[in-house]
Amino acid sequence: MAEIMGLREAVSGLVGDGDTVALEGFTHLIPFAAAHEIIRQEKRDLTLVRMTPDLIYDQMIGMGTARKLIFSWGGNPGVGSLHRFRDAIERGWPHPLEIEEHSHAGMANRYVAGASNLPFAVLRGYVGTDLAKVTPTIAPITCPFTGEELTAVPALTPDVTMIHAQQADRKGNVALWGITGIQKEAALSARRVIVTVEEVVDEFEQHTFGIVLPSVAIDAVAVVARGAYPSYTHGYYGRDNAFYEAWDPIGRDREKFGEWMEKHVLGVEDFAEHLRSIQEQGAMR
Amino acid sequence: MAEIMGLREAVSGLVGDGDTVALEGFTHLIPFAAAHEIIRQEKRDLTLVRMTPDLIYDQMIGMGTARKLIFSWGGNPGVGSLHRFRDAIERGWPHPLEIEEHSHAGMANRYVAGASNLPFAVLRGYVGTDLAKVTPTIAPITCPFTGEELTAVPALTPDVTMIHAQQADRKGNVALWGITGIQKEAALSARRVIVTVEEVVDEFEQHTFGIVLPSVAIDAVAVVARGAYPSYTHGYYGRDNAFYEAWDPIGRDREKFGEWMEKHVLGVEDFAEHLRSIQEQGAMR
Amino acid sequence: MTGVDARGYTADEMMTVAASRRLGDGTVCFVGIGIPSQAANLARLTHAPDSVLIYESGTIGAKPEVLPLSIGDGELAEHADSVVSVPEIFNYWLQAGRVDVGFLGAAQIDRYGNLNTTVVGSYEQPKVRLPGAGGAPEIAASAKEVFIVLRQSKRAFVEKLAFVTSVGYAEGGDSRKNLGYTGGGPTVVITDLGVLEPDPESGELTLVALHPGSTVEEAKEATGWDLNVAGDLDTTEPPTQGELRVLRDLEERTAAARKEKVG
Amino acid sequence: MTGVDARGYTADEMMTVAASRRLGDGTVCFVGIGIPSQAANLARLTHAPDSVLIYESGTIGAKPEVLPLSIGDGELAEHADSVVSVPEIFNYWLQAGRVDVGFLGAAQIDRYGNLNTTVVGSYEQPKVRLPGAGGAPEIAASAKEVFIVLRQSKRAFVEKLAFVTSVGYAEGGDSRKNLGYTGGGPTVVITDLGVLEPDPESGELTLVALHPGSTVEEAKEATGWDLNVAGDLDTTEPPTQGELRVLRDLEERTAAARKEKVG
Repeated sequence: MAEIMGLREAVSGLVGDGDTVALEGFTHLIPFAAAHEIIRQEKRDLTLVRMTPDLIYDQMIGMGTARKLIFSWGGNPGVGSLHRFRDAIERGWPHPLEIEEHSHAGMANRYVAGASNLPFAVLRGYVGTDLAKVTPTIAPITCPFTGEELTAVPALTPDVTMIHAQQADRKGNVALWGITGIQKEAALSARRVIVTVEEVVDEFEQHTFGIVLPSVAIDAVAVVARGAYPSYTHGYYGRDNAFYEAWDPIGRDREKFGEWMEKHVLGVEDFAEHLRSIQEQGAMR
Repeated sequence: MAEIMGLREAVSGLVGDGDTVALEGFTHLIPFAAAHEIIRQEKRDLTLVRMTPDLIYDQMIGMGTARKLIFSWGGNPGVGSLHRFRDAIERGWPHPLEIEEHSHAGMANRYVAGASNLPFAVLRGYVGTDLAKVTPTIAPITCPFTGEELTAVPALTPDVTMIHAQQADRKGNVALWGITGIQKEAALSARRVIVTVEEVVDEFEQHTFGIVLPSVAIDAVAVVARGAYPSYTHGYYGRDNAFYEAWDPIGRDREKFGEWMEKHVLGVEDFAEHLRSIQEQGAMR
Repeated sequence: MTGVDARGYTADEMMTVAASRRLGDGTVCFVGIGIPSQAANLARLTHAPDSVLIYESGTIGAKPEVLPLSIGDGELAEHADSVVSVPEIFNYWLQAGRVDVGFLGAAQIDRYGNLNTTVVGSYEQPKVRLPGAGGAPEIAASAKEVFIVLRQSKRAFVEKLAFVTSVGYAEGGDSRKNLGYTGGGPTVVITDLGVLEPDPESGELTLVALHPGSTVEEAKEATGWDLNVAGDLDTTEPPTQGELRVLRDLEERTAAARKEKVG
Repeated sequence: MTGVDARGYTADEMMTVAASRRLGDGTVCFVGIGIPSQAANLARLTHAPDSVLIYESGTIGAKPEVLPLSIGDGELAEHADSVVSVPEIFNYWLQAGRVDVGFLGAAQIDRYGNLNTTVVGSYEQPKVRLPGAGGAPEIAASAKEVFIVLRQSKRAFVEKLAFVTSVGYAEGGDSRKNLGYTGGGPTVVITDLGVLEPDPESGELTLVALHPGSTVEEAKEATGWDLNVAGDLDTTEPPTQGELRVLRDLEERTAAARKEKVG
């Protein structure tokens, strides 16, 4: 059963150095607050997992949090490159970053296998691509009925998955709606699950395509209003596209990046203060 | 894109003798109207697929519609046996019925594989059971990464899947809510899809856990009010438990069964007339 | 056996109550229809309000007011915490090891807790064709533990199953482990006469408790193999007035709903 | 090349319009972000109102008012016919063969329509690390046909890809077929200079049309291999006033939304 607690407590209790950690979100509901807490607590040697590593992974990689990245698309959506991610891969700064690279379909099915307690998933793909050459976690598999050859990929089973959602109820059930992406599988494939939510409610609203993650599948729920900012939370606030554009020159420069992180992430107590900090400074406008 | 048309036209145009046909529903939304139309049109040699064959499969089997049954649980839920199903298996009446028997988990994953255009699915199960001995569509498969041995089952790809749903919109998108069971996978694994709905609406209601099958995945939508009776349609009408109990003595007796089917199914024009017919006669109370 | 006797409750009521007591609060329980569903809901309405009942139709945290006739009754979805698809229930919940207790009935059981719900007689020419496997094989395979509840009789407790639908301790000893299952297997069988538990070594079911008024002889007589009996045989506490009241209320509400045309 | 010239439209506008025209009405189109998304939405807002746009975040039948910056913008879910999970989009829709057209961009392309979005330089020591595969490999594998749109230059149209992220006609001839893919492969490449189509036998891209004002020499100069040119070279119809109006309106709305802080 999920316990409703502070984010700091959740991260310090459930995330360890060296863990494999997935913070998922497909543009929507990206768990920025959770990532900042990991950075503030100076977790080290993490293997980060994500289909679409974006600004928060750029920040974690740039701060030296990650030893390895398992991913399928790493960019600043609609803007361009993740410069900290590129700096780590192209020039090994702040230290070399090991990568394990898949396609979206492969990553999605790896989470499905993990959530299903199967060691592998089967799909049609990778054949003839160079991914199959550089990524060892891609193997052929033969259908025992038809003899057809397909592709197998191993399950993803993160030590910890962190996601952001709209609402929790008082028992710790969590409701998400809008684009829910891979969050269900990312959560259910993990050993431990931390969810940040906009608010705790007595009863969930009705939303077609809404999903509810039952409390028993979650370890900690932490209330963090605007916890997905600058990404968006459907029904709560929109995406701050200007932030994503403003990130480009910051992420591009090691020094600027370091100062920004120092001031707005390490130098604040929590995410609420982070939001005040970047707002007061007009830092992202 | 789905065409909105009459059920008679949909069945005569899309269901052929010898087809593999799945009519799915997990107690909820069982497509009774669709099954009756198949019986009235005297389709023959069908391979019927269903996780939980119930009264409508009892009726189809008793009327000689089916050559083969692929299933995982055949009973009258909460009441007892399906007597026509038993008569066919135990005594070959009206003719022998070939069976291919799986577990629910196996059937569910077979539909998932079919919907995914994969030739097989992988699960943990069957090992050590006699199902693995009597059912040839169960085979071992080895994980290429861990060497672990698991079980493979082949995909289900019905020629036609028929389901019942609450609503369609004018473009032929279909909305279901409440317990939606295996309907999505049953529909998406099929070559042709017929959906009966309670009504056509301008805009769908909001329901958490609701799903929408897009029009492009459907061939025909037919409006049949109370088309799942005596099963239920969440938000429209409840399950007529008395009908299920009243079916037991009818299904038990070949002659009674024949008369009932003659009078209430073959002898009526459509499902609306069927409902009037059993109501007028107090036939099921 | 089924009438209310001088003690003020039936043997079936004793069985249901004894089964319900096994379900700890907060337990995630995958519930089969029939007596398992009755027992699980009795537990939820008495000592285990925070148990999470899962039905194979996809309802998680179901809180039915009346007992469902089938695994897909609307009643189950109405107040559930979540409703998911059937593949998800089997893959993401059961196979994933999220189910603490699988609660099953059966037509036949053998000394190792293997179950038959498929046929009586031969598979090809069955004397009685039963409904079949349903969700049971994978519940038996993957739930952390399995509770089995069924009436004890020579027809049900057999030396050799006509068909192994769901595996308990297979052929005993390590044979279940060798099948690679992730779940722990049956930990208790509750009947109308008493309670059986597997021997920790051999996996063979052993009579460990009798319900009030039952005897070892009755139990042996109702078992198709030479039944092992524990040295320190317990006696089940009879149903309390509270348990009986909740159970009978539940059954009355259910019977009323069953007669009523709901639609 | 990108300024509005005497003709009243830019080369990029010509490319987007030419690409949009290829999308037939009623088509199920799996849309990549950027120019593909622009072209697909232009088609939807002009001649193909019943096209069904799918984005990999799980939106089916998306009808964005402004162009999404990414594949998961809320805009996409708002008026979609259905929203499903990412595994469903890839397994039940793309892999299942429900996608008529996969609409892709790329950093590099070779003569057989193979695409690179992974690295420039070596994989281990990349000169430029690009974002990576995303959904492209399986779109290229399983869509019934693939439209590719990218600006033509020697840096993009290369003799040999640094990395094969997504397969077109592989090494030409039957080599794609032998990979066992179920989708048909690329049927057209639309650039800012003209239109290329694969040779039916060899699979090699051949220049089949030039946009107004472009020349064969320009196209050859912007291609890193010896470009085949069709004998009967077409000239693309210039964008109509209607197409330009709709495209520019869409871009204006998008630019406004992009500046605005939405939350």
